[in-house]
Amino acid sequence: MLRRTLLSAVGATAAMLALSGVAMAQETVKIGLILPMTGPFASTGRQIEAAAKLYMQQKGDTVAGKKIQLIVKDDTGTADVTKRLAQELIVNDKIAVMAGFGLTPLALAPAPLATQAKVPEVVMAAATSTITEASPFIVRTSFTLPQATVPMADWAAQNGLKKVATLVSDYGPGIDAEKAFTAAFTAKGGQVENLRVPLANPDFSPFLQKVADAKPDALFVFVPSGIGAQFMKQFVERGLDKSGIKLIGPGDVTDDDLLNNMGDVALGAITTQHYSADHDSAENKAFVEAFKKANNGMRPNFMAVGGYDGMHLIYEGLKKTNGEGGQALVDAMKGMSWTSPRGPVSIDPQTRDIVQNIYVRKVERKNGELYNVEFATIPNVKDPVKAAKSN
Amino acid sequence: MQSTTAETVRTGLSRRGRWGLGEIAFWLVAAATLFFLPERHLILNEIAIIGLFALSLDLILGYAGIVSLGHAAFFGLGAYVAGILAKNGITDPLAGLVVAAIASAILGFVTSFLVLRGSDLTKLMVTLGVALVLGELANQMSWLTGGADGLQGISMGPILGLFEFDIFGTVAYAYSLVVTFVLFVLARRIVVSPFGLSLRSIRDNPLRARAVGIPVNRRLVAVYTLAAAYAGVAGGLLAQTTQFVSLDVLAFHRSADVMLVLVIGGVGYLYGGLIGAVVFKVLQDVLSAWTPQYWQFWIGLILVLLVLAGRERLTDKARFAVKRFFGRFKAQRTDAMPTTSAREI
Amino acid sequence: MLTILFDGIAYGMLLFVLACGLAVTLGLMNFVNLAHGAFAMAGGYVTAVLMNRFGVPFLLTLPLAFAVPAIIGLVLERTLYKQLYARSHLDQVLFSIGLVFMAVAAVDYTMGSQQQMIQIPTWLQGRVEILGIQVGLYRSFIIAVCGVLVVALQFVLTRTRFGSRLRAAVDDPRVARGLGINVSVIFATTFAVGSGLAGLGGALGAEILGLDPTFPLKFMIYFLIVVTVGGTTSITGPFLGSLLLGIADVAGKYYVPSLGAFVIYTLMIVVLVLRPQGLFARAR
Amino acid sequence: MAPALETRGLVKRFGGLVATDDVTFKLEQGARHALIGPNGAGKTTFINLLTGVLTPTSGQILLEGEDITRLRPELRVQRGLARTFQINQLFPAMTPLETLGLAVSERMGGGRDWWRVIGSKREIVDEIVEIAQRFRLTDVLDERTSNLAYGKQRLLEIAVAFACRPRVLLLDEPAAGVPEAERHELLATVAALPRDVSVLLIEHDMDLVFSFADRISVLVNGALFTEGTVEEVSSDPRVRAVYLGESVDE
Repeated sequence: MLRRTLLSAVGATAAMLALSGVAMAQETVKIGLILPMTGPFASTGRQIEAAAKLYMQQKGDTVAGKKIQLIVKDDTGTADVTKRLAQELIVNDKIAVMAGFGLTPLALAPAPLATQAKVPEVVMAAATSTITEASPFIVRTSFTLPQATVPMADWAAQNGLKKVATLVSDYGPGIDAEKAFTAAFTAKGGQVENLRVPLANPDFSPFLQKVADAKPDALFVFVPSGIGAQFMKQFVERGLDKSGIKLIGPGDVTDDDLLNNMGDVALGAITTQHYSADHDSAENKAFVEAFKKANNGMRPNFMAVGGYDGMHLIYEGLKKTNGEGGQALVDAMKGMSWTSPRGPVSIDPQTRDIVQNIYVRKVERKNGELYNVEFATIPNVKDPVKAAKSN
Repeated sequence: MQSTTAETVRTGLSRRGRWGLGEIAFWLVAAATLFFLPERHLILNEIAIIGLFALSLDLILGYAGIVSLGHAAFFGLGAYVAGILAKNGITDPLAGLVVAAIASAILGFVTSFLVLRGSDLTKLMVTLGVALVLGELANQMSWLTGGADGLQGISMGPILGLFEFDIFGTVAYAYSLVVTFVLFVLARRIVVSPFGLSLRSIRDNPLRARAVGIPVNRRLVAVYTLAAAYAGVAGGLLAQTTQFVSLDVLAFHRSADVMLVLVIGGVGYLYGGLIGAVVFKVLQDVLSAWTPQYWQFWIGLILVLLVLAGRERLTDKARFAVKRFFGRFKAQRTDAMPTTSAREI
Repeated sequence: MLTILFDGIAYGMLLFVLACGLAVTLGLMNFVNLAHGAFAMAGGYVTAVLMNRFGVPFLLTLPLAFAVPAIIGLVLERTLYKQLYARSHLDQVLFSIGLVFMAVAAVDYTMGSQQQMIQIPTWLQGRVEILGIQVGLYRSFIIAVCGVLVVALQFVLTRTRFGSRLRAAVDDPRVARGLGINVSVIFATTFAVGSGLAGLGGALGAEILGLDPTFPLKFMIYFLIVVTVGGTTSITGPFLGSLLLGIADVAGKYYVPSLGAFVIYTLMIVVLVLRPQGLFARAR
Repeated sequence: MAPALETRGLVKRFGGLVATDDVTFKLEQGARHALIGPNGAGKTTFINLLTGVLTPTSGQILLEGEDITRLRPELRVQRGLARTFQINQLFPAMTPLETLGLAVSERMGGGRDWWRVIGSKREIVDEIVEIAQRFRLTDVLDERTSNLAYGKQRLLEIAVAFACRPRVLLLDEPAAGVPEAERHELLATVAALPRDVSVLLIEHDMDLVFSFADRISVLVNGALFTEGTVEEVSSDPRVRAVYLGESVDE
């Protein structure tokens, strides 16, 4: 037993040395990228990591004369691990910025650390509206669910849909989406019926049957992107598409990463979101092409673009501050605007949340592959929740 | 003759109660890390907490033979109780731990009656079910628990009104280590007591244990409740030192991980959980730094090899090594004093 | 109402196809194989790869979805599993969880972490109306396959020489050996068939449940629930158990959606507390 | 004085099968009483009823005049009814010392003691020493039970029951399976059990029965067939018929 103890002590020391060894070089700026790389949300982590690495590969690893080092950590999707990793990165590796954060609790857990240690936290994926309020050091480059949802409600109301059923996964973001949609849609005189599905739920049939019974004009759906495909299949299998129920929702269900494999069941789904791999711009074409090339043909999705823009924001911020982190970096990020693969975006100086175009898209077949094809644009959308608060 | 037998009996019965050199060394090393590994205090804090959690599983698995795949139920409840208390203004850490322990103990007591019957498999599934139901409850009661967003806004007061938690995790680690140590000493005391001996006898042979007059079910209820309280404290420590609670404190992988930790360290000698926690966490840290995506493969491989090599045999070997180590020490001592003992007789 | 019943039955049947291999290894060989889901995943991936990369029609992939996991199962049984028959349930649990971790990481490495999609043939898509209820074709297909499986398994186990030998081998391997039964061949065959059934279940279930590297972990709990609730002494036990759970789950979620997630777990706890051997097990 | 152990009209049915058929039986104080019967006569069921593993369908069990019919098994042990098992039921991972220590401390109510180390009580130590000597276990006290020779395990089996300081001791085939070389030691210890313990011996081995018992009851098909002194029973031709017919199998 003693031997085991000694062995493990030696192991710990070795690990420590390995980590602290690299911390010596002077002129490096370190970015801690904390992502779920294993577990059910691993694909989120992969997309963001791939995008971040692509960005560094394209723009080089030197900014303002300083070397940029990216440290990727796997938090397994567990919030207390995220927090510990963030703390270790801050304390031991002296990172200038932390970034990543695949899910809402994972983004919220290290928020107090960001405040305490004055380390900017760039949220590249998590989408609950309140996240940026948890610390003045949080900046977001993904989106907020209400931001993607409220335009959906507007579009639905304008296009003659009267009665909509909502079906969301029973957890934070799902409930957010449900609330945002319901509020916006009823405000425009629509009728809404709410359904919630447990997060771990392999079979949607009882819920879809309820929808079939209710006979709405459209079904608004939000489920985490991995489950979206099953949902679509079961939706079609039940014949709901043929009975004239439109499928609408924020873009998570028609995630670009999976869309092409979903097959014809996805055709015709109408979603609103900030990014489609099909977005028609030179920046996006270059991005998609480079991303696919670097990742064995994998198509970038909205997570990837969040990671790519997050890196851009960090790079540009560091350029402004000459490599300085902390409050100066956050201040530099505020109000910054640029043209992203998704279109024009900017960081709202008040809320530190992203302001971006939201596109209304329809799934169509294009050159043999399925894409979310954009057909309407709602420019410069702010997070409606925070916008409502400030008014 | 009479007195030598009596001596054998006395030493034989209290041997387990005595602290060995290796044990003292273990805790000295642990204490030394407080000063010598300052940049590792965060992971050490996690190790201490998982170690305590695994220790609590050892109490029921190693000493009473109850298998559980739902031990996270108690861990998670403790975490939420401590977190919710702190969020609502009761920020004293120790008070929080006590309440967390009591809450988990109550849950342990109530659910213990579910695991008295049935095969190992039944017990695995019932404990698992309890944890799943609790996890779902926590998700549904988001007004209290924060649901899937996690419980935010926990701010802890200083420990004993003196020590504020710092960003380096030093106070947190010291706090967790001290709590773990105190509870370890208590557990160690309990397992060498007549009560602890009766638990081991139940694990070995419940039929005979009954025939010796041991109220088997009552003892099992007692130890299950105790282990639940321990797990609750571990959960409370996690909530207080990370100042955040999310649904995954109740998740299945918590229960599975703690089982792995305990098994890696070895079941049934209390140190298994602690050693397992060190090995598991360091391995996970090193492996996941090396290959963030695929580190689970290696953990899996280690587990498979461990079982194939004969998990219990390895633990026995470790125990034997410890024994031999002490044996040598004791033998030296007795060798040194043969004249005195001869004269006494 | 009838539609809900139909959906419940289909869901239960799907659970059964996935879990019946486990019912065989656990119930008959008394081996807790948590890696069961990994074999199911293997079957699912066989089908997905064959269909998406090589354009093999869905139905033709099914025999391979059975065969490949069966062969993997056979190899693993001969090399690893057989050493663990005499060990405690805890050892078996740990060993097979280790295998699951390895399988998850290995599939992730080779196939990527994203969902795999398959396209079922058009004649299985859509719905028809039978006796006034809307019936999904694919679900009916699953029910049919499952029905055939139950009958076949029940027949093999109770009516054939192999079945009686298997039961003898399980009851007392020593005596069985004394009677000239080659116990290790019987166990290996049974294990391979169990794994193959899992693979078939994975292939059939991929359409409804989805398929990604975390499949074995995500659905492990469901398999175990089905088998423990149904009881492990027969094939009919898990069959009835999965029907019960499928119907209860679907009906529960339809009628009381707010409690939907609790139904299946609560049902399991209640059943196991009242009948630790499972609902449909004969007392041993 | 009330009999040490008494049953009145004891019946146990399993479905249609009557395993114990209206048994009224007395074990006198200090008796050396043997219960014999062919295989399947219901001896094991009878013992399980006495110790509380099974509950009787009807009838009463009295320990020193006190009704214990519905008492939980461990409480019967605490009132002084201990047993040994036909197949060893020991604690393989514990030492004989710990096993005896456990039994003695449980009897003294120490099992609820969470705090003290078991070896700290003088009276426990003294009693273990006494039992170890009585059952010739002193030289193996510190071995792992699973490593003991079979004869020693058998002795420990009786010693554990004895450590419960029973008023009534039920010995279920104590010599079963013990090799010839170790047999003598075992029989001698059994013969030397103190007279204030009443013993009910369940046995097939007639030599042991004749050398040990002063009364014999014969159980056939769950019912008491006959009862009497050793001479009466051994000369009873009906017993010989019933018994010899079966004993070939033994």
